[in-house]
Amino acid sequence: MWSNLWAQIADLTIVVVLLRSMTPILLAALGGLISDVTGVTNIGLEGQMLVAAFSSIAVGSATGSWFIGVLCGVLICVALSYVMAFFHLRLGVDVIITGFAINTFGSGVTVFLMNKIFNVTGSYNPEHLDKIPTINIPFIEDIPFLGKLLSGHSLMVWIGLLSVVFCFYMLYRTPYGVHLRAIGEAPQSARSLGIPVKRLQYSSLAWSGVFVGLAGAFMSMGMTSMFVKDMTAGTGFLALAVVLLGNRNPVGILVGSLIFGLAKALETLLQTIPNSPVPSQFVQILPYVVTILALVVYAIRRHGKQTDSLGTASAK
Amino acid sequence: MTVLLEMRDIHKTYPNGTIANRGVNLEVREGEIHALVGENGAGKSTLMKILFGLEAPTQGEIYYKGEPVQFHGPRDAIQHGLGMVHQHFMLAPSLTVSENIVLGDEPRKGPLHMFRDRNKELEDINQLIKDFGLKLDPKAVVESISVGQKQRVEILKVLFRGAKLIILDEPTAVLTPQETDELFDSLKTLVEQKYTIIFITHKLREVMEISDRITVLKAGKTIQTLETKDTSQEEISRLMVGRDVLFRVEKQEQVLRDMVLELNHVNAVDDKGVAMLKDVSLKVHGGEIFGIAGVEGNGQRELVEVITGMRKATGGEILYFNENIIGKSIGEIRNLKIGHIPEDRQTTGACLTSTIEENLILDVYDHPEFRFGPFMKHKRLKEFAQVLMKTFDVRADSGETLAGSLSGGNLQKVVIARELAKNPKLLIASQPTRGVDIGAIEFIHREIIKKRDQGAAVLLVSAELSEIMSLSDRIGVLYNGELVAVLDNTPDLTEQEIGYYMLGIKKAKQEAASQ
Amino acid sequence: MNNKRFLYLDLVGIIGSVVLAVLCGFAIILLVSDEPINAISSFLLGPFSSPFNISTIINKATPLIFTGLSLAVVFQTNVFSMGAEGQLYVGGFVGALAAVYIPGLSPWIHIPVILAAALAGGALFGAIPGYLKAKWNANEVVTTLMLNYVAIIMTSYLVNNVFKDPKSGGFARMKFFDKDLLLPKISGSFPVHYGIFIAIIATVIIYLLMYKTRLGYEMRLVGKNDTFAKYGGINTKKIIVYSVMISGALAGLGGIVELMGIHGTYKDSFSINLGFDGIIIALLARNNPLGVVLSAFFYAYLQVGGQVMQAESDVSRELAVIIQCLLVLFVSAQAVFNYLKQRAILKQSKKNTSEGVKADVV
Amino acid sequence: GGNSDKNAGSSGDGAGKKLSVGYYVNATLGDKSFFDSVKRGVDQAVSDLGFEAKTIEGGTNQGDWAAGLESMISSKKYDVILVGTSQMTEIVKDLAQKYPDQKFIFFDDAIKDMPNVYSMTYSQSEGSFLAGAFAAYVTTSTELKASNPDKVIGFVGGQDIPIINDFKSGYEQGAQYVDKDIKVVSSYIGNFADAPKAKELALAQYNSQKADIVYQVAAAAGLGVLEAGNEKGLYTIGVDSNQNGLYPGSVLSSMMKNLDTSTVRALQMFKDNKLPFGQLEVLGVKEGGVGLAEDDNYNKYVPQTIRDNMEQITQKLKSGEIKVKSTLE
Ligand SMILES: Nc1ncnc2c1ncn2[C@@H]1O[C@H](COP(=O)(O)OP(=O)(O)OP(=O)(O)O)[C@@H](O)[C@H]1O
Ligand SMILES: Nc1ncnc2c1ncn2[C@@H]1O[C@H](COP(=O)(O)OP(=O)(O)OP(=O)(O)O)[C@@H](O)[C@H]1O
Ligand SMILES: [Mg+2]
Ligand SMILES: [Mg+2]
Repeated sequence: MWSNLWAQIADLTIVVVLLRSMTPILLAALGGLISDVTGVTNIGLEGQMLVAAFSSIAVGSATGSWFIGVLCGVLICVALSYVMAFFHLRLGVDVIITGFAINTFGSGVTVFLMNKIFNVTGSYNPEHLDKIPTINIPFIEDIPFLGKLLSGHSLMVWIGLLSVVFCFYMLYRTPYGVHLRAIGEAPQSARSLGIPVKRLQYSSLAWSGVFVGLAGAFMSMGMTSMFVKDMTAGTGFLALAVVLLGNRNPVGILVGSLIFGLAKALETLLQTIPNSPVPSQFVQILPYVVTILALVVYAIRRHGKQTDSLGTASAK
Repeated sequence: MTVLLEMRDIHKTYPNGTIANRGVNLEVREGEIHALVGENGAGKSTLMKILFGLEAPTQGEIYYKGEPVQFHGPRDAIQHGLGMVHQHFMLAPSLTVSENIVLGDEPRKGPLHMFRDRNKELEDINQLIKDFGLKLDPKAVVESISVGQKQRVEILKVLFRGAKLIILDEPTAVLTPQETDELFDSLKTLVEQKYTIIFITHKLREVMEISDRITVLKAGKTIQTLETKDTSQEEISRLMVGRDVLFRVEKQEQVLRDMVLELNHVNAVDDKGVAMLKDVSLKVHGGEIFGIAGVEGNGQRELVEVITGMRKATGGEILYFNENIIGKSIGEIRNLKIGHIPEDRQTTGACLTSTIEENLILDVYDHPEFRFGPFMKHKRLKEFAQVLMKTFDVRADSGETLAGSLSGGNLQKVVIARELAKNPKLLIASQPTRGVDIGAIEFIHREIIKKRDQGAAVLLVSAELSEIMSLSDRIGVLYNGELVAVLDNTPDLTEQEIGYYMLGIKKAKQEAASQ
Repeated sequence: MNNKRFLYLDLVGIIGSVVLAVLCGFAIILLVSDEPINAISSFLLGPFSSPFNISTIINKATPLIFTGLSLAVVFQTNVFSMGAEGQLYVGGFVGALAAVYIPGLSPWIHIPVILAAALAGGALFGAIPGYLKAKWNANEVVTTLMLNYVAIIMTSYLVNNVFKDPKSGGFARMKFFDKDLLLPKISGSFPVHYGIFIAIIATVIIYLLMYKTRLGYEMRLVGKNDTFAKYGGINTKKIIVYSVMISGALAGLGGIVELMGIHGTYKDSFSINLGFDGIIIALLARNNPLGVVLSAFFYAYLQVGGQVMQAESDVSRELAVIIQCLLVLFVSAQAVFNYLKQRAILKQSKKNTSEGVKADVV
Repeated sequence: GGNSDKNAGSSGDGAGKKLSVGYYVNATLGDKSFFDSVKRGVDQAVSDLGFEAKTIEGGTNQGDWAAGLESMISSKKYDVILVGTSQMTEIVKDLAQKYPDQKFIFFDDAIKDMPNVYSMTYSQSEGSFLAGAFAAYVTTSTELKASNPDKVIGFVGGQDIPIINDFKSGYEQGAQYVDKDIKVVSSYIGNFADAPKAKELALAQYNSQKADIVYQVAAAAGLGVLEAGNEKGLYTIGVDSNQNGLYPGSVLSSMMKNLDTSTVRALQMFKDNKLPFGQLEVLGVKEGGVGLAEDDNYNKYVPQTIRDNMEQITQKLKSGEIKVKSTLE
């Protein structure tokens, strides 16, 4: 069984699977990150993704354009973010409660609308769908190794990777991003300089909606071409874990998503090994166990750097 | 001089019902340094927050340059040329010095002015640093710089925005005397350049030294505005506290008892793992106050933490009644009748979101007389807290008031009450009067002396040299993690002399240091 | 200050927001339903329309009380555990093993043994993230979320492959517990199982624990300010592990009570979201154990209302779920009563200052 | 869900009131297979037999089911209640005892000797046997363009649980029956919703294990498997209801549990007062309870030889010549 696995690692199948499995987590985690840096932890990623997945495929199939579909998915997801922001920032609902409510809402409303609009229950797969295109790079695709590595991935995979760069630049190279980070860390300080804290938190949630929307759209129009109720199946929570695992910065999130994606890819490959003596459940817990291990290793390293003392008791 | 600012009949009620201002009037003239004084909780910070647009007044008017104004937020105030240095640092710890300074007004470049112009940012800040002669590394991350440097960042924030009226809310509370002097020099330069300054402090000496006029607040109301040259510390303090305040500390003749604390060649590292305490040896006897002087950041914090078990010593021994206490847990050390007034009452010394009672019972809640199996004897504990509040004059509605709603001085009294209630044989007091009003300072000093007179050993750490000199029997000076001198506090010992040691200019022989 | 004076405003606020939420829900129902009056009344009144429905509310509230308590305890220690779901599975599983595989005990001994096993199972499983947090400060949100998956998948493996009742058919379960190990029901027409009493007892114990014992004091201090707690000599790491273990034990107890009261044995994936609902319940209750009971009943009421509405009218299940979400959101909206409170405070302070009443703040 | 068709149905008024049937779904609708299939049967009974019907979705929380069903019973609105799956067996037994006047039609698991319960089960292992044999013919076929010479077929299940493994076991038996050398690669998604993961698993089976046909038993998530087959230009077998039309030419057939027809059949018998309460009927291939979907697509895309072979096997199953072992007994 191991030789088989090695073969797939060697021929880069694992990389292809990894990139695909990683992308929705990466995008959703970036969305989670941007609101998290402003001190608003978005637990509603799961529900938002579902809504985006549904609305993008609904619009995409109606208009026949993946682009319009994705765009609408993102816009609707942003709108949902505003609803969330309204409840949390304006009405003072606990952010965790808001998040869970959005999750439940997302699950319910998609099924409800699917029923009302398409008169189907449970899943919707349009006959003709313009999927998010895959990018085949001429010439490179013919080079044996490089071709498989670089060519033939969905556009969204590249968007996901570019989003990391985008988020990095936004958070560290624009005043706006510095403001976002500042209000998460020292809201009083930002406020005392006239930075509109709440308005920025609204906008950060909107950004959250953008990336989560892309993640959702990828699930229904890239990874598959259908909407299945609750198809996110916990991806939003995994993304939340990645936000925290990635130490709240875009590069860390990329690393976290890679670790997670790798574990998922390994799970997929291990599961398809014929007559494997390992029970399927042991393989299924792999991504979760790997995440815990990664976190613990990271925590131990960080812990080792600190000396034993009460935290710095400086006034803020 | 023309009147720059006038605040008339300002009222403020906080959302939780606290009435902080109840009819304050303030008039500030152009180009003056106007001191605002008053007890803890008198409403000084609140008034300034209102001026700066951070809090909306419940009632009242503000005139700026003769015009009625309403600042709907700090942005408004900043645009009108106001700047404020807050009582507590308003800095984002993980951002750099320069990022903090320009926050909200970043130089921009690129399409749509989308990106930060980091070169210009650095240029501007370096220029500012040069202009005002403040030493700072703009690229340093704020969480890694010293308290004094943080204060400079705050001032630069204001100057960067071109403020003409600068509000400084207790800027010197955390500064060393040297840093204070530097700050005052800068302030004088600013005033010469036609800046106007509102200055809040509890240190009347500073008020007398630097201000032109003084406004005294009490219980949310203006008591009086005075010309500095026509008044005295005594008069101001009488206005503030409503009675005469004793500035001199009355001490009995010293009766030296057994040795309580002995440190032999103690070493320790700071949070970053750098050696911070180097081979420190000292002895404190019962009935003695041993003062530790030194510029902040020279190992005082580490010294206190090592003795109280909050930090591991990397070498040496700490004897308490001849028993080595290194390796004991914080709890075990506390149970040895060692009292500890920590330098930071907001996070270490008190739990602001707990009630006063819960803060007071920290040491006794698991003593046999207050417990019943796993349960606490609530009634007894309540009585205990009640008694403490009374003896230590903690002014609050009830013991169930949240500690966080107490003013600085009252909160400190809670800490002191708790630490003294256990009749410590050794009291470690770190910056016991920082940010506390003069009435409370007087009280705290008296309590510390009382302990000494009752035979306890006291290790007093303070950045306030005058405090050290007026309370201590002997004075040790920490410089760069070493105890460079141990001096008897005789009448002919001068601040200057100690200052030399503090700055490392002079160093006593090692034998003298370890006696 | 005078918080008690404003208590009535809290009540007014809560009622106000419920009314607001209900109005919002009505608006939706009016839009989509052909029989809105029927739908609304079955949603609001349906849960109380029969002893059977009332007993359903109580039975549904029971496990929620346990998970709500479980989370209220850790949240008070400032540990943001999301692990009740996994702990509930593990606790239920271990308890069920004790129920099925310990032979020949009288129920009087056996039931306590089962409960103890569930407590221990939940507590030990809860100890893992607690230990990781205490020892290395590993983020508990991540560890608990991941451990939930581990718990659910591994218990599923065990019940499918090791402890399966051969007679369980297409979906694995253990052997049914002996009849006398099940929690009895109050009566046939009012089938509330005795789990609710265990839940009430647990609530009282947790209330006493949190507010009357030394450990509770320590836990709350650690939660509010762990620097202060450390300074006071409290072993904060130990406290964190304790609190997470207590939390796990409560979740585990919730699991076994649900099994002994409703299912009669351990069934594969028997809980959907009880642990996560507990988070909402604890937060709604502001982590107050007594509040947990109220929130759990409120939440159960909403769920039963949704079910009744679905059964009695043309409103679909999804819509009922959406309306429940709205209700939860509005009820936890603090802004509404903060606003009311503020107005009252301001009015009062104006009166105070004009009358020249002495400062009530020092 | 939950739409009551009170005004539907044109026949059978005249005398007295309509018969009403309640369908309790111990899940939510929308898997495009199992529960939906029964729902179709119910809908048909409404339009063709003049029933009144109401469907209630109990949701995925098992703790709700007993109470949900009981409240349905105690409303006394229904002449007969349809409910199924082995997860409900004990609950229905209890309630049937408690409410002896309520009639139940119980599907997909056995309840015997309850005078007010009629139960019917479907032999998924027999049906899957057909699917396995079919897959074996496909993978070794020389006529089907995309078939490769490797004797590997795939199976993607929702969860590693007994009911799914019963499908799997029948599938393996069928494949082995045709050719002993056939290898079955099986993977589990871990739930019944994660379509992307289902697709990923199927792709891995196609790409790395050289499977050319995959049988999915994963409710809604299984649609991901069908899509993977279509995308690779390879073959799949649908499940529960006829999914051939989803990707014609790629979904070569579907293993149907004919819950809809048997539901209509049972309701018809109920209407005629002929339903044998207290009894269990096992609906296998012979009884038409399970079978491959042989529609136009099937005839169009599946080579004649394979269809002939399948016909033979079907006959042998019907005649009892082939016996399929179920792992559930
Ligand atoms: N945000 C707030 N919410 C509620 N009460 C507050 C708030 N800020 C200050 N207070 C209360 O208002 C009163 C006045 O506080 P303020 O900070 O203005 O005093 P101060 O004169 O600055 O005191 P200090 O000398 O200690 O700085 C105090 O009783 C304080 O507890
Ligand atoms: N939102 C609030 N609610 C209640 N009390 C508050 C609030 N914000 C600040 N306070 C309290 O008001 C008091 C006055 O606030 P301020 O910021 O002026 O500190 P302070 O009392 O002057 O403290 P110190 O003098 O020790 O630095 C503080 O004790 C602070 O804890
Ligand atoms: Mg102040
Ligand atoms: Mg083949």
